[in-house]
Amino acid sequence: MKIKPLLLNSMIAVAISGAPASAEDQLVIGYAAAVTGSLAPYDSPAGVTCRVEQINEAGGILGKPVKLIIRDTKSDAVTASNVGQELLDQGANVILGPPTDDGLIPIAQLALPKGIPVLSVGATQPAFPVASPENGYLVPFGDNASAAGAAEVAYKAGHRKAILMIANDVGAYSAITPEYFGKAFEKLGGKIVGRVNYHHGLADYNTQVAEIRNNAEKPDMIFAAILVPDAGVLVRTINAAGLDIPVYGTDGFDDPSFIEVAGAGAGLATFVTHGYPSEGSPLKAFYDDCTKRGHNPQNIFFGLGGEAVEVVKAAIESANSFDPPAINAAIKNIENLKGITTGSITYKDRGGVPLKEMTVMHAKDGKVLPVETVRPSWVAAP
Amino acid sequence: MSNFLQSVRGALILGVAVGVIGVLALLFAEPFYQRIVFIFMVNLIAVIGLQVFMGNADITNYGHISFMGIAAYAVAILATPAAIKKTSLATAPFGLGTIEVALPIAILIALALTVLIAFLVGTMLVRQSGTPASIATLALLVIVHVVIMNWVDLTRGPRAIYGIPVKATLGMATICAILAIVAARLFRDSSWGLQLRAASENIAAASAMGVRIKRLRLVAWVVSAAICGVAGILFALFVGTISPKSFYFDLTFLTLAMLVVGGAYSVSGAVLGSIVVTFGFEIMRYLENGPQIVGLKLPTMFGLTGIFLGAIIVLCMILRPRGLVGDDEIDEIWRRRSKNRERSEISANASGAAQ
Amino acid sequence: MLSLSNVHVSYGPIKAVRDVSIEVKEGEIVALLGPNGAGKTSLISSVVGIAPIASGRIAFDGHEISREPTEAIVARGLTLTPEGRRVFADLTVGENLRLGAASRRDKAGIAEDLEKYLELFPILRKRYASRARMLSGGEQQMLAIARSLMSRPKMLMLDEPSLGLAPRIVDQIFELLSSLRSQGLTMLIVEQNANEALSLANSAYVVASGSLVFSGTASALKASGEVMEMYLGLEGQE
Amino acid sequence: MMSDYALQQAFNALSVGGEYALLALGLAIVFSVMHLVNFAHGDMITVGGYAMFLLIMFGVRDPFLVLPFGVLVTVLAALLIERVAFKPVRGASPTTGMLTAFGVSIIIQNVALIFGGSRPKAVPTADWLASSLSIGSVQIPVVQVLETIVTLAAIIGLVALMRYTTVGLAMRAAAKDVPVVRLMGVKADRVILSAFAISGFLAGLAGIFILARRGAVDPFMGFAPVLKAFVAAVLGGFGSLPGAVVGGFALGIAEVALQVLLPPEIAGFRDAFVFLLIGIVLVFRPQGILGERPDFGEKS
Repeated sequence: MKIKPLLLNSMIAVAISGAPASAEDQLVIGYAAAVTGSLAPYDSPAGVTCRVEQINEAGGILGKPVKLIIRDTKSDAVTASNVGQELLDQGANVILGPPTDDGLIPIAQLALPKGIPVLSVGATQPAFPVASPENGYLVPFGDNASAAGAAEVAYKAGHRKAILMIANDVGAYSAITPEYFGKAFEKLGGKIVGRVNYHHGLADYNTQVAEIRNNAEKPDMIFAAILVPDAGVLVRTINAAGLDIPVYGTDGFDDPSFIEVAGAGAGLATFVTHGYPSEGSPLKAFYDDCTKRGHNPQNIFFGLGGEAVEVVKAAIESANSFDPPAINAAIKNIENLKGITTGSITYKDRGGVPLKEMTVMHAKDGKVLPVETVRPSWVAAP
Repeated sequence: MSNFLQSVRGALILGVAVGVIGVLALLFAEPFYQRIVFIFMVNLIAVIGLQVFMGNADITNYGHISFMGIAAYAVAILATPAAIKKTSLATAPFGLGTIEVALPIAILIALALTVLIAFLVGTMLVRQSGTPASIATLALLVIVHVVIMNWVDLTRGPRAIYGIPVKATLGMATICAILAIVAARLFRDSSWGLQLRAASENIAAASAMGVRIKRLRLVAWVVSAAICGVAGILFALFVGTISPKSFYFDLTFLTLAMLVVGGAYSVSGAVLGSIVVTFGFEIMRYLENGPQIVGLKLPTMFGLTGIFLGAIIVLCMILRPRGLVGDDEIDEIWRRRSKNRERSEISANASGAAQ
Repeated sequence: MLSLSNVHVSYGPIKAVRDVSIEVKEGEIVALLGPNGAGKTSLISSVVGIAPIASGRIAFDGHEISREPTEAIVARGLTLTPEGRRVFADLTVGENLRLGAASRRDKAGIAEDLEKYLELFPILRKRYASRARMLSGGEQQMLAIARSLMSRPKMLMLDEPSLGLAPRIVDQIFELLSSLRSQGLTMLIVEQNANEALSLANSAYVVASGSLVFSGTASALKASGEVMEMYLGLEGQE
Repeated sequence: MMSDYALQQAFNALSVGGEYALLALGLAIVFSVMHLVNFAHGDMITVGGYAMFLLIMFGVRDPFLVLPFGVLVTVLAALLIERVAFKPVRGASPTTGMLTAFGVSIIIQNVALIFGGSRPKAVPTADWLASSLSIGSVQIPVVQVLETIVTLAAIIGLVALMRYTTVGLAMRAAAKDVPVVRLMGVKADRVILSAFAISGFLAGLAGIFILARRGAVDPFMGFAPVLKAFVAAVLGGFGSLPGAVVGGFALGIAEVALQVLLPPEIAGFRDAFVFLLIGIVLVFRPQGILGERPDFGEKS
């Protein structure tokens, strides 16, 4: 008997969702987010929600409140494309998407007929805008750019011989980013002296560390586009093995659990990420205000979530319209927008991958702190 | 009525039910719900494919999704426009990066490849039975996944293949589902299916029939793989983007749950299980978004669908280990019931007369 | 001591035993005879709760045990040496015997019994550390009986103790059983080998196709040529 | 130089193998007694891991409290799952049991997801655990030394338990013939609960080392290890305890050897080779390295 009210309610839900808000008079942001599943750390519904709350409190966009609809993709590509359609049905005029290209590309394809722009909050794979050139955008920089940034930082620090850590079982991030790094590093004059394969899951890196130690040509650095907790385990194992080789990486390291997992090994890591909430920075202000509102800024993707809304807001205000194609066109023209995580964002002539300043982070005395910013001069083609 | 006609009639009852769902969705549903129904049809086809082997040979199969993956990847690699492949699959071996195969031919090649691989794997697999055979199918799932993940030149590895022509429609999926139902039912009721089922129920009979059982298992395995291949092809041609994750444990468990909930030993079970689980899933998905029910705001509880999936498997195993439908097809159960009723009426009349 | 009244045993639709009543008095040896497939094993399996009884009542030592789990029945002092011996092949002789005493807590008593049965079955002492699978059929049967005795039963049921053994060994086994009788152990022996069993038993029951066809004293059975011939394939002593 | 490297990798193989052996033993002991392929085995580690995480959150940092607590919770989780999910399907077909286990596994993962979130939670472990010993020019992490020692101790303890205690004997016997074990007056329930308690204990031990290495818990952390343990158990011969140990070490050695010997371009295929090995073993020696050929005559 209990099932009946459930069924009834779901029917009602169907009926309600069947009445899309008119897209012309209001911004409806649909967010197909990886709320659960393996990709959840790289998406931030909370960050997006918080920025929308802030904007609505300040009077909305073009005087109209912003409506936000979030659906879980469960870190699954098909569910992502399904909820993408659901969000379109509900009248979204902008879509924010999940952190991988296999979820983003179908959504962009579905959104294309109406000219609706699709922005990734967390995805850094430049393949997305390449596959969806009309309406696909990254909000973060691309992996090719961050890898190039890391290469410049490493080269500047005097490193010349790098080992690449490669994993094929987690996604493009861990498999392809090291190659981007390799290209940039060799362009600068460095040399890739070896590649070491690893697997996510069991988190035992002793075999790999022994391989690094035994590499024919001694490396003076390691590059890994590795996710937490493995990022911490890797440096911890290197440290435990008594090796003193620095590890360079990108935003996969950027999670508060990294430093705790890494323990004494944290000091080996240097990584390039999207930003840092230093005292007085817009990101810090954003975090503080959101914390007051009851949100919990878990990691940098919280800031990127806010930034995604910021990009949309800027585009609508410059287009002075809620019409999706107009918004889409306006995003393509954004230049030097002041972001939340970073000082400036440029989409103009960038093929959907923004030009941003990156923050270089290094761990010291139990804290990960920014040491400098970098804007790579040469970036490998995606 | 002859057995053949009876099977066809039984299959048509299910086919009509599925057809009604498809037609209703086509006529009335919004695009989102049409997508849900499309994916339901794809899952249904995979579940039916799974049933053909699991239900008849009585071997739990974890490997069926790998055939979906193989077929989906094959059609994707063949049919994606060459212009897109230039950026995405430029380094593909055998010149696959530059050729573009017409869709019908691509589909045929994909199916043929799936059947070929299924046959090769099957010749090894049918030598096992029981738990070892299940483990072998699990190994197959992992191996196919690892190969897709790592043969980067051919498959783009962990990255998605995109730009696959989006040609599949809900109507096509519905028709394929109905055809799959008919095929599975005919196989089940064929003399091959009967022998297989008899053998799986009785070890002595199985060993007496020896070699023949292995051959029949192989047939069931290949038919099963072919049907799953159809599901994979529809999937690729609908979503337009595929990645290895789509064809791994998540989908395996989902389809397996659908089958065991409905009942692995009949096609009716496969259909009913798919409907029940899909419907339950959608309700859970609605609930976990934290909806407002009669003025009461429920908390968002992402993870509910997962718990639902696990719970429905466990409960079903505890309460109805042979599934909602049990061992017989729905039409068989109906027929038996009406016969029993007739018989009890007759005996009631008879005893009444005796008094 | 043990009484079965109107016991039915069925496996799904198959009825293995129909309406059987049996009475075993303390200190008595009862033979349960009948042709292969008559339902003897089903019947005594149901007594110890291994086979499901469909209806009827089983009482042991004044307690109804028809619904009790096997281990509780064993704890009451009724045990069964199953057909085909079923010794634990991978365990040593000693381990088999220790497991036989698993329901007991009195360490001293266990050690005492162990010594007693090693005395009674010298071959088991000799093969004490070997795996049970290394034993011959007769030795395994002795082990199985000794293992049952280790639980210090008040009553022992034996299912086909002579099955598949050479005549010389069968004699040995029955000698053993006879010496157990002299110690006052109550026994119910299921046998196809009716002559041997009847030489030992006080009373006898004969089942055929699941139903009781004879009950009475052993000598009455021996005297009943018809039953002997029809169901047991033996000449009666007229 | 080369020999140092070989020695180093040999030690890695030993400790990885030890971990697989611990987990495979847990799977095998449950399988041997009740023919259940317990895919939820890895999720007990998850439960124990979260228990330790919570205790640390509440400010208890003494490893001599945290670690036993984690093992205890793992054991209790194993017992609870047996009661709630596996007892009702006792005696059903192996397929039913295996699917039930998958269901349980999915539930535990998603409960952890709802209450713990999907992000990994750091579980700080003592720094000495992350240090390493130098033997000559070979560096051996303390975790590995401990793991190898604990694995060996657990195996010896288990052998003693199985050989010298009544419940151990009963478990070995129950692996072959449950009804007769009950005829010995042994409660079937007790044997099964003991098997689950032991498997939980072994999972708890393995869980400590997994946690010591990865330093974080997440809802899906149990899945990859149990898959490996499963492979190890199959290799060794499902249900055979010595087989589980041999299979565990064989898998550890095979994995490290493949990692070292395969050129980096195809090293990613490692797991495919491992599972292919399973397939080959199943085809040509379905009973595994040490398992016995299923003998239909023995039981029925």
